[in-house]
Amino acid sequence: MGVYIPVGPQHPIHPEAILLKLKVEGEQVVDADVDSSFVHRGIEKALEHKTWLQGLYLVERVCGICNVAHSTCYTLNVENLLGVEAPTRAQYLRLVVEELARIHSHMLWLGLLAHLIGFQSLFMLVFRDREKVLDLMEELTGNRITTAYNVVGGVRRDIDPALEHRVRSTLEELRGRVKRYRKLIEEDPSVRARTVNVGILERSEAEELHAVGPVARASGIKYDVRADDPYLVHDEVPFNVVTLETCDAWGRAMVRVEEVLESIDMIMYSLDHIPSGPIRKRVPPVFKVPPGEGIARVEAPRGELFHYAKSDGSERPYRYRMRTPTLANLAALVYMLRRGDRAVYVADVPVIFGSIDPCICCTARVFVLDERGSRVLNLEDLGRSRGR
Amino acid sequence: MKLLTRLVNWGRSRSLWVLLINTGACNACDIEVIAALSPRYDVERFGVLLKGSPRHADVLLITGAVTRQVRDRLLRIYRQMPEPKYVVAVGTCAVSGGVYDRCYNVYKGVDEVLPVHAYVPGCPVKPEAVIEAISVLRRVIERGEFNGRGKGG
Amino acid sequence: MDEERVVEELKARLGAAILEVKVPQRRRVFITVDREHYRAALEVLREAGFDHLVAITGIDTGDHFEVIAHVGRTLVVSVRAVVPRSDARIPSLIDLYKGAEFYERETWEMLGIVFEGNPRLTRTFLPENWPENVYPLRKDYEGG
Amino acid sequence: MRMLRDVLWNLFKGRATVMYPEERGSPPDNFRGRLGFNRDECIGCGLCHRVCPASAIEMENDGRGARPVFHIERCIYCYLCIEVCPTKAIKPGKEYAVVTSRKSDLVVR
Repeated sequence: MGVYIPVGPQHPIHPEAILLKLKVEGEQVVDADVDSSFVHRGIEKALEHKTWLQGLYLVERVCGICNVAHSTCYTLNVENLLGVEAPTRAQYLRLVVEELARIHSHMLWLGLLAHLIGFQSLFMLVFRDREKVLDLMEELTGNRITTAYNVVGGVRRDIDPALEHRVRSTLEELRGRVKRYRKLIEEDPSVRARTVNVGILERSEAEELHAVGPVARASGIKYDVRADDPYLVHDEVPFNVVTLETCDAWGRAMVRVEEVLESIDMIMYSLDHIPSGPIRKRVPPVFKVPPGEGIARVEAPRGELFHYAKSDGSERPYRYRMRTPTLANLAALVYMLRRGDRAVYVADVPVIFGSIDPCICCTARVFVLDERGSRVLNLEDLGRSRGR
Repeated sequence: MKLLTRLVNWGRSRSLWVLLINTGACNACDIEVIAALSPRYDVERFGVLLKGSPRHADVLLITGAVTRQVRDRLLRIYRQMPEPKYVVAVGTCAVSGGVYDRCYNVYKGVDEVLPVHAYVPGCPVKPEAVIEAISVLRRVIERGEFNGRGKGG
Repeated sequence: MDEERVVEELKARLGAAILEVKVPQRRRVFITVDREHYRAALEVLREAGFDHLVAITGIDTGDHFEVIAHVGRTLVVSVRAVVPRSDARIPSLIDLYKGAEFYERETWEMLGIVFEGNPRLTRTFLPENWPENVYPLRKDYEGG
Repeated sequence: MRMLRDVLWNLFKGRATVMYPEERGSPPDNFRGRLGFNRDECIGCGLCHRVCPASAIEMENDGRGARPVFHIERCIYCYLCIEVCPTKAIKPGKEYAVVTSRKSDLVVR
């Protein structure tokens, strides 16, 4: 006989509306379930009402944090269907912004991890350093978060030498800070105590559940869309796919921190090798896309992002489908919480939950929760039953 | 008596505890509100504390167009807050639905569900705008508007 | 494995069941099969090492539905099956690809295509007060 | 010991906080803020109305012809309208901290 604890939809550990249903016996989790229908908006249907160009701005707002990945994927897909290719300089610039967004996302995540394990000073330090990346984003694209940088046919703004210099010096400074955080995660006893051997996902399990991104890479799967299915100029810019075999939350933290360093190197390399030339091919604001279908994949900060587009020759998409990385990883999350062979304690749930870097707003557009007909108490019910 | 009311309003305006709730936003406004709490902007200078429970909060910061599923939960959270309570719609989609205007599962803005005291448009809002919203709210409370029961109950 | 080898392998194993093959660009293969050979095609691919299910897409083309399973890591093979509107059923992939559960349930909820063999086809993703037998991604749904 | 080093380093680093309402830094040149509109330069082509992803632009007849009305409460700051405007009548702006208690304040004509 277990007790159900609802975590969410409004809960201090995570600002996003998600309901984690945990069945516990004592301190131990015996069953878990996720309900993320609270942020379902119906974007896939709405895209069918927008023109291809308007759709880009809606796709960007599927998720604020991975907006660059979404817009890159969308523009690649539409350019493929149109038979247009962005100029090489634009592709390099897209890569720079994509990697900046990855640095931002991973640092945000590191701050949230520190917050989840109660390490407030690390949270504050990481968030202070994250602002530098946001400043660069603002100068480069015009907005701190929702960039609107990619357009069909190229990018909006060019980078000038002064800005390039600022990008370099800021990233150089950031590299030192991130190395410091890496050391801290490696050595600090309080971080290790909360993350080592928490949220185990073995390699075979990760493969079976189709885990993607840092979750898969921390379980030893060398899978990165940037290396396996190169888009933009990823086949020209060298980088290492970071993998670890620890299969736990600590490993996921390390993979992300290492990826920040890799991203910094990639941006530096891109700035060194960026060719001059145009940044944009002009595409009229309302255009028709020839009939056909296509898929595009990019490596978002959270893992593989997949878009499918079908056009019937009109100026609006016939069908647009998105599969976000968190949806692929939620199966792994539920498995990690439910696993019977290892004790999972309630106190570890936030860390396990956080370790997949959940992005519910991405997912809820498509996610289906599974509910097994048992009555679930909500916060108010719990308060009431205590009162009686 | 009047002096006492003014004193109470003065105190209230200097310790606004906020509750952040995402009602279907894209996360961008959420992280900007969190950024407002981070060292660079530090809204705690104004006595603002981010709270985890509606029962401790005076101000409800709502990000995101309200989805159908979250509407009833939002009303429940609102009812749990003690009087006087204030609602701030953060971000364009909380103000009016914004770019989600053709989505079948959203209401067009928070004010279809709750009375709103301050609108902060922006996509996403900058942390400065969050601070601006707090200071606007402070001025309003100090002047004694929206006293007692929240606007529209 | 490159595009041609995959297509050859599939043709050798399935023969005339493959209705259409398209290779629109590098590392992308689209094949169309009838509903009866949908599972068989994916079994062949699974054996050939395509162990990563990327996504399942459902489309309403107006007179029939299409279900597309995208598999593969480097090379993505998209297997399309045509499902008639009057009899919207298709076998589930859940025993081949464990992660198929969520994608199939989404397709069921959005388009009303029943995946036979998926044990948990329950309404969970749309709001609780969503009306029965209304599927938002069907073309006859006029919402939004 | 290492902690002490961090404490000292942070002590002499200066504050990270921007004292916002008193200290207002100006946003970079590229920044996308609340847009402005010059009615005299507008030729009423309606292109901005057609491209706006958030349907934030309505066309209204003011006697001289159809002219756009910008609803900032729906604007997502994508600047698509500025990009397509043939006469550059829509101006980029830098105002970013807009707060109001009435939605009707948010209309640019």
